[in-house]
Amino acid sequence: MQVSCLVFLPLLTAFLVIMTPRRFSYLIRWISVFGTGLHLALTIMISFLFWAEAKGDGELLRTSLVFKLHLVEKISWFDSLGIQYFVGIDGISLTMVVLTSIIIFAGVLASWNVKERAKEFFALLLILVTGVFGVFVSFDLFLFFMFYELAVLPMYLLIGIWGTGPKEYAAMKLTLMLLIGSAFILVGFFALYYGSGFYTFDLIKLATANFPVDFQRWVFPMIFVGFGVIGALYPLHTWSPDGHSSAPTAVSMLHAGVLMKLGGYGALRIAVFLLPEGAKYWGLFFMGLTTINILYGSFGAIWQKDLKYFTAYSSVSHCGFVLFGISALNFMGMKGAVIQMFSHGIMTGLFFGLIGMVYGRTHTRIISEMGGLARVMPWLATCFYIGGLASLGLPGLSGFIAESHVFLGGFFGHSLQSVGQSGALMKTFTLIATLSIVVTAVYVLRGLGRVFQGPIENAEFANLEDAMLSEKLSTGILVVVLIVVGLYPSILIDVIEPAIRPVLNRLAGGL
Amino acid sequence: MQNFINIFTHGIFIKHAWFVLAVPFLSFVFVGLVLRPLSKKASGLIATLSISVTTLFVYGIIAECFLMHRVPSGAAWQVPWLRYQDGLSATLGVLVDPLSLLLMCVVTTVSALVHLYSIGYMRGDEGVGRYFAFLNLFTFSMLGLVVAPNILQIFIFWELVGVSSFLLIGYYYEKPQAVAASKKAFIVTRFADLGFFIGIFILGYYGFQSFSRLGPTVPQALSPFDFAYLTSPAFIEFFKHETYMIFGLSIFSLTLILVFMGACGKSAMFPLHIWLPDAMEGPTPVSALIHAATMVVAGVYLVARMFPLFVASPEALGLVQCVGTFTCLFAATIGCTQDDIKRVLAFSTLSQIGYMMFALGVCHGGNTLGYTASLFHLFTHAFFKALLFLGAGSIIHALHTNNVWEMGGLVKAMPITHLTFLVATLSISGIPPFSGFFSKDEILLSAFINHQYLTFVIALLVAGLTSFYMFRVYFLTFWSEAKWHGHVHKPQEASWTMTLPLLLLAVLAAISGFTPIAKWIFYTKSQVESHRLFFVPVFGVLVAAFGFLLAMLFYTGDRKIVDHVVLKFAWMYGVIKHKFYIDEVYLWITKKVIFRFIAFPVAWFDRRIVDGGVNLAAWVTRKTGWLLRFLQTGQVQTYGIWLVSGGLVMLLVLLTL
Amino acid sequence: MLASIFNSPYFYPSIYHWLVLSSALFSIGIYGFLTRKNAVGILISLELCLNSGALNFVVFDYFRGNHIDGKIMALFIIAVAAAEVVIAMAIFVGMFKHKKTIDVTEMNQMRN
Amino acid sequence: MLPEIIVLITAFTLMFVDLFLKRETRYFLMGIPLGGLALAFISVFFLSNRKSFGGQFSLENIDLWLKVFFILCAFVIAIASFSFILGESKETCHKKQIYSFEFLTILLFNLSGMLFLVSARDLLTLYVSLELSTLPLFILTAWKRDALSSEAGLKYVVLGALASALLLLGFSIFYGLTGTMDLVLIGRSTNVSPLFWFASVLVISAIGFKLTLVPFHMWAPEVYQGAPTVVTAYLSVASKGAGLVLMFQIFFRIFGASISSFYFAIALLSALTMTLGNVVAIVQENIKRFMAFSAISQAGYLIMGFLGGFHANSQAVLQGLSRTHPLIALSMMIGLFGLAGIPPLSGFIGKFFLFSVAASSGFYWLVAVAAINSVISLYYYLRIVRQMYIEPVLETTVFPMKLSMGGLLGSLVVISVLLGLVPVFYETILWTWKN
Repeated sequence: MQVSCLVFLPLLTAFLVIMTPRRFSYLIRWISVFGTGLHLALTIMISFLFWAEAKGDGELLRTSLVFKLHLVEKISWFDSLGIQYFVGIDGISLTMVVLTSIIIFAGVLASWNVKERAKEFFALLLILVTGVFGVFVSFDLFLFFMFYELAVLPMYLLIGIWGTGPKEYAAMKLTLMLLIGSAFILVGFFALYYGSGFYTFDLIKLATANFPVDFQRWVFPMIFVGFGVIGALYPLHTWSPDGHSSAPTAVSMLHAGVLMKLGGYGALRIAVFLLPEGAKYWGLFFMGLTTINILYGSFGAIWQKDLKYFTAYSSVSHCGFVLFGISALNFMGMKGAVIQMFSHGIMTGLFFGLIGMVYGRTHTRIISEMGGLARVMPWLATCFYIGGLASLGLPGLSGFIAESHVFLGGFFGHSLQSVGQSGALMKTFTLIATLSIVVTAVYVLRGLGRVFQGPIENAEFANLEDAMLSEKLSTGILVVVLIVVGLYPSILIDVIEPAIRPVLNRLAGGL
Repeated sequence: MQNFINIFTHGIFIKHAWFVLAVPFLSFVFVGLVLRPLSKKASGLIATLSISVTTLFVYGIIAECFLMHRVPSGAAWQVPWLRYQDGLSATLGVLVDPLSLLLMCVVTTVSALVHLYSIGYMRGDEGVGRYFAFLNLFTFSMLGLVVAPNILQIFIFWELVGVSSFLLIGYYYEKPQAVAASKKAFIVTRFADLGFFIGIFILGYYGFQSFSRLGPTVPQALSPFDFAYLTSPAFIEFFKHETYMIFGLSIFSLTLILVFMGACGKSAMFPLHIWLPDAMEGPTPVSALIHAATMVVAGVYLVARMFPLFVASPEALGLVQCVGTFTCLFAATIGCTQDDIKRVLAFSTLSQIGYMMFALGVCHGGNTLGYTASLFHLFTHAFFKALLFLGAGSIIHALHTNNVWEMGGLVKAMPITHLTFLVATLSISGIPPFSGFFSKDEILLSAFINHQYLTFVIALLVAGLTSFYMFRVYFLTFWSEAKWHGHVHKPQEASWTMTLPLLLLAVLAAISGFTPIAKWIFYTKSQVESHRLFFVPVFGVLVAAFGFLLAMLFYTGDRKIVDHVVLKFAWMYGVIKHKFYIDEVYLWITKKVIFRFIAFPVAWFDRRIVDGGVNLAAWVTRKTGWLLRFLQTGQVQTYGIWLVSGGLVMLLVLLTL
Repeated sequence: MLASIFNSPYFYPSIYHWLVLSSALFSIGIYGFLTRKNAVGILISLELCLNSGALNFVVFDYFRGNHIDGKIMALFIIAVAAAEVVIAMAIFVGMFKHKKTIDVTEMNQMRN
Repeated sequence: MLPEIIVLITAFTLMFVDLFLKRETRYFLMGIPLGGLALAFISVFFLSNRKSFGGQFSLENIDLWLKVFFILCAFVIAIASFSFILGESKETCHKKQIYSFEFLTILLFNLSGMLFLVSARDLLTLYVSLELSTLPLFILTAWKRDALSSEAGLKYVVLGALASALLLLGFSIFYGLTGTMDLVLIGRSTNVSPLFWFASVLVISAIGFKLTLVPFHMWAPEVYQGAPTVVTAYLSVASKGAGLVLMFQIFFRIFGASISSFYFAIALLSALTMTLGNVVAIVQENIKRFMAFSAISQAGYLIMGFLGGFHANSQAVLQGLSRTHPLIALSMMIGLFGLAGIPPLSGFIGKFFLFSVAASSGFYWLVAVAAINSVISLYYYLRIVRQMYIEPVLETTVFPMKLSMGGLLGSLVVISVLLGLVPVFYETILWTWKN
C-alpha cells in the first residue's frame, strides 16, 4: 500500500490541481508544494520502513540471484497475458525514489514564479513525476513500460508551452528520440516475454529463465541502447542539449536530474540483470562508447556560450559515468553508477534550478553577457560553486564518491569478478576517462568564473536581488544533500550495496 | 610544574587526536554559516581562537610523545568512511608519527599566526567572514592531509586544500587577475592530481591484488590504501617485482612517477610551477600560509610519506632529484629579475622547495640523510618564508604597492618589520646561526655524500643566488631612497595583531635550526649521524656572503651598475624576466590547442554532425513523404494499375516463399 | 453424322473452354478498365469482370456436382452488379453536372 | 439475427416515414434511428450461440462483440450527423436535397450489411453482405454532390467495383477448387496449389482495398478528402472494421490451416502500410487527407494482429478462435477500438498487444518498424497537440461546443481511459471466448 501511495500521491495532487479553479493560482502552487512535501515526508517514512525491513539483506543477498523486494504489492491485472501490477522497493529503487522526491519538491519550489497557465504546468509536472515514480518501483515490465511512456510524453507539452528558445523543435526532438529509444526497449521486452517461455512480464520470474547466449547477445544491445537514448549514450544524446536548454526550470531539473536516470536504471535493472551473457559480450563496446561520452561531453561543454547548454553537455559527460560504471560490470562500477545517478541528479537539479533563477533575474543565459554576479547574488553564487565543485568531483561532496567508485571499478575491472572482459582495455578506457576530471575543472571554473566573478559588467545587473525564500529553500535542500552524501556516503552505500549483489552474482555466472 | 607535566603522560592527547581535525572543521562551519553574516570581528576572533586551540593541542601531542619517549605506531584514531568493496575501503583517521607531527606543528603554528595577522591585515575588508571561513577550511584540509593514515585520505584532503587555495586566491573575486590566477592554480594542480589519482589506482590495484596473498606479513586491520601497508617491505617487494613494463619503465617506477606528478603540481615544481607566481594575487597572509609555508610543501610531504617506496625505485627518485634540482636553479634565476616583491618570494619558495625535493631525490645514492635534511628544511623554511611573506604583507599594507622599486627607506618607518624581515632574509640565505643555515647545510651535505656533485654545485650556486635576490629585495625595500614621499600618509607599523606574529615568527626563524629534528625524523638512523664534513657549510656561507656582497654592490649604491649589467645581458635578462616564456607556452597550448583544436571541433561536430545526423533522419523522412505523395496522381486508372500490380507482386512474394 | 457430332464429347465445351472464356472476359474487363477514358466504358469493363466471376460460379457448379448454390450465387451477383451500376451511374450523372464530361482522366481535382 | 432485422426494419421505417412527414416536423424523426439502434444494441445481448439457415448464418462470441462495436459506431455517427442532416453544418451546400433522413436510412443499410458480414459463414452471404456494406458507402461519399464529393464517389465506386470483381473471381476459384460455398469446408479441403495462391492473392487484394493496405490504398486519400466529414469518420472506423472482419473471415476460416505461410506477406503489407501512411501523412496540409494517411498507417498496425501464433491445426481452427490463441481475438478487438480514435491509454495498451502478437511469431523486426512508426505518427499527433495548446488562440476560431458533442467526446475519453486501465473489459472478452 505504501508504495502505491508513493506512486499515486502525485497523481492525486495533480487531480486536485486540475480541480482548483484557475483564478486561485496561489492555491494551485500551495497544493503542489504541499503535495510534493507530503510526498517527501512519505518517502522518508518509507525509507525508515525499508531500513527496518531490510536489515538482514546484506548477508542474504550476498549469494542471491534475484532482487529482494520490500513492501511488495502484487495484484494480477491482465491475467491471461501475464501482466501484473507488481511494485516494490529495493535499495536501488529507494535511492532513486528519494532522489526524485527531493528533486520534484525542489522543482516545485523553484517554479514558484510560473504564472502562465500555472494549473496545467503543475498538473503535467505531477503527472510526469508519477510516471517516474512508477518506473522506479515497478517490477513488471509492462507496468514499467507504461510508466516510462507516461514519464516521457508530458515532457512535450511542458517544454513546448513553457519553454524558451527553439522550444517546439527541442520538445519534438526530445520526445521523438526518447520514444524511438523506447521502441527498442519494447522490442527487447517482447523478446524477453516470448524468449523466456514463461509468458510473463514479471522481472523476478524472468530472472529465473535461461536465455540462450545468442538470444542475449542480440537482445541486450536493443534494451541497453534503448535505455541509452534517455541516458544520453553517445551518439544518441543530442536531444539533451536542446531539450534541457529549452525546458522551463523545473522541467530541466526533473529531466536532467531524474529522467536521464531512467536510462541508467533500466540498463542496470533490466538489461544487465536479465541478460548477463549479453552484457559480458557487449560490455567493452559500451564502455568504449561511454568513454567517448564522458570526454566528449566535457570537451563540448568548454565551448558552450549558453549556461544551459553548458550544463547539458556536462550532464552528457556525467551521465556517461553512469553507463560507464554499469558497463564495467563489476561491483564498484555498478555501485558507483547508482551513486552517480543520485549524485548527478541532485547536482544537475541544483544547476538547472540555479540557472533558472539567474535567468529569471538577468533575462539572459549567455555566459559572456554576465559577470560579477557573485556580488549581487551571493547565495546563488555559493550554491552554484558548490554544485560546480561537486561536478568536478571534489571530495567531501557527493560527486567524488560516485566518480571514485566508477573509476576504481573501471580500473580494477576484471580482477574483482569473473566478468571476462579484457582488463587492459578496461584500464585504458578508465585512464582515458579520468582525463575528464581535469577537463571538467576547466569548464566548470571557466564558466562559473565568467558568470559570477570579475567586476559587474552590465550596469543593469548591479541592482539585482539575491534568492528569495522559496528559492533558498529549493537550492538549500539540494546543497545539503550533496554535502551530506559527500561527507557520510554510507547513508547511500549501505542501501545500494546489497541491491547490486544479485546483478553481480548473475554476472559471475551463478546460474 | 610536575603536575603540568603529568598532564602529558596519560596519552590523552594522542587518544583524542581527532580533535585536531574536528576543531578547525567545526569552526569553519560555524564561522561560515553562522558568524559570517553576523559579525566580522567575531568571525576573525573565533577562527583565530579555534586554530590557536588546535595549535596548543598539537603541542600537547608533541609533548606527550616527547615525554613518553614513544611515538604511537599506526593511526591514533580512525573511522571507516567509504567502503568500496570487501577488502577495499577508505578510512578517515589521524596518524600520529614524527613526520605527521612535524607537519602538524608547522601547519598549526603558522596558521594560527597567520590568522592572528589576518585580523589586522584584513580589517575593513568586506568579506572578512568569508575569508576566515576559508582560512579555517584550509587549515582543516591541510591538517587532514598531513595526518592521513592512507593515501586516499591524502588525496581527499589534497583536493580540499586545492579548493581552499582556489577560493582564497580568488578571494578578491572582482579582480579579473585574481580570478584568472585562482582558476589557473586549480586547473594546473588538478592536472597534476590526475597523475596522482591514477597512481592511487595502480597502487590500490596492486595493493588489492597482493593483499590476500601476502598473508600474515600484513596486519589484517589494514586496507590496501593504508600507508602502513603500502610502505611495508612485503608489499614493496611484491610490487617491485611486477614485470609489467610501460615506456621501458617498470609499473612500479611509473606509479611512483605518477604520484610524484601530483606532488609536482601541488609543490609547483617545473614544469607545473606556473600557477604559483600568479597565486600571489590572493591576500598576502594567504600567500604566507598556503603558498609558502604549508600547502606547497605538501608534495615534499607526499614523497616523504611514501619514501620507502621511492627508495626502492632509483628511477623515480632520480626524477625527483632532477626535477628538484632544475626547479631550484630555474626559480632562483627568475627570482633575481622580478620586481613584484611577492613574486620574488614566490620564486624563492619554488627554489627552496626544489631544495627539499632534490634532497629527497639524492637519496637514491644510498645515503638517506637527505630525507631528514629535506624535512628539516621544510620545517625551517615554513617559518622564515611565512615571515618573509608576512613582512611583505606589512609593507604592502603600508604602501599599497607590490613593486620593490617603488618602496625603499622603510628602515625607519617600519622598524619591527625591518628587523624581522632581516632575520628571515639571513635565515633563508643560510647565514649562521639562523635556522636556514642548518637545514641548507644538511641538504648540501646529503647531496655531497651521495656523490651527486652536479646537484651539489647547483645547490651551492643557488645558495648564492638566493642570498643575492633576497638581499636585493631587502636593500631595495628598506635601504634605497624612499619613493613613497608623495603618499598622503606616511607608512607605519600596523597594529599589534600584525606585528606580534612577525615577532613570534622571527624568533622561530632564528632558533628553529637548533631543533633536534634528526633525532626523530630519519629513514636510517645510523646514516643521519655518521657524516659531518667541515667544508660544506663553509662553502655554503661563503657563497651566501658573495651573493650578499653582490646585492649590496648592485642595489645600495648607484643604479647604473645594475642598468649596465642588465643592458649587457639584455637578451638573457628579458627571457628570464618573462619566466622563460613558460606561461606563454601554456597559454598557447590551452587556448590554441585544447580550446581551438579539441573543444571547438567537438562542439562543432556535435552540432553539425551528430545532431545533424538526427536532423538528417528527420529531413529524409519528410522528403520521402514529400516524394511519395506524388504517387497519388489523382488518376483512377493509375490506382487500378497499382491495385492489380500490387496483387501480382503479392503473388510473386507468396509463390517464392 | 450430325448427331454424332452433337454427341461427341468434343462438341460439348468442357470446363476448360468455359474457364478460358471467363478468363478472357476477365482480362478484357481489366484491360478495358485500365484503358478506357469514358467512365461508362470503365463501368462496362467492370461488368465484364463481374460476369466472368458469375460465369465461373455457374461453370464450377455445373461441372462439380451440380449443386444449385453456384447458380444462385450467379443470380445474386447479377443483382448486386445491377445495384452497383445504378449507383455508379447516379454518381456519374452527378459528376457530369459539374464537369460536363465523364472522362476519368479529367477527374484529378484531388491528388498528391 | 435479431439485431440485423431490427436495423433493417428501422431503416425501412425511417425511409417511409420520412416520405410522409412534412419538412418542419421531421426533427422528431431523430428518435427512430437512435431508438432502433438502441434496441438493436440491447438485442445483441439476448442472442445465444447458434447457427441458422443451415450454418450460413452463425454467431460466436467474437461476433457478438463485433456487432456491438458496429452498432455503437453507427450510433455515434448518427448522433454526429444530425447537424449535417438538419442543415446546420456549413458543408451542406444543397440544403434542399440533403435535408432529409435518407442519409441515415442508407447508413442503417450499411450497418446491416456489416452485421451480416460478421455472421456470414459461406461465400454467398459473405459476398452479398460485403456488397451491402460497401454500396451504401459509395452513395454516402458522393452525398454532398459538389465537385469534390462526386469525384470521390466516382473513384470509390470504380475502384470498389474493381476490388469486388477481384474478390468475386477469387471466390469463384475457391469454389471451383473445393466445390463448396461453406467457408470452413473450403478451408478444410483446400490443398496448396498455384491456383490457390492466385485466388488468395485476389481475395487479399480486395481485403487490402477495404482495409486500405499499401499498395491497395490509393483510393482512400481522395475519398476521405471528398466525402462529408461524418462519412469520413464512418469510413475510417466502420468500413475499416468491416474490412477487418472480412480479413478475419477469410484468414481464419479459409486460410486457417496454412495461415503461417501468409505471415511474411502480412508482415510486409503491415510494414509498408504503416510506413507509407505515416511518412506521407507528415507532409499533408489538408486535414482530411492527413487523416486518411494516418488511418492508412493505422491499418498497418491492425493487421499485425493476424500474425498471431496460430497453430497449423485445422481442427483447432474449426473450433474457432477461442481455443487457439486469445491474444488474436483480443488484439482484434483492440484494433477496432483503436480505430475509433487513438486515445492515449487504450491506444497504448492496444498497440502493446498488437505488437505483442507480432513478437509472438518472431517478427521482431516488424515490432521495431511498428514502434518506430508509432513514433513518427506521434510526430504529427504532437503537431496537432501543438496547434491546440502551444499556438496562440485566434478569437475568431473559437466555437462553442454543443452539449451533445461535448458529452460524446467526454464519454469517449472516459471509455478509452477505462479500456486502457481496467482489466475487466479484456478479461471479459477473453473469458467469454474461452467458454
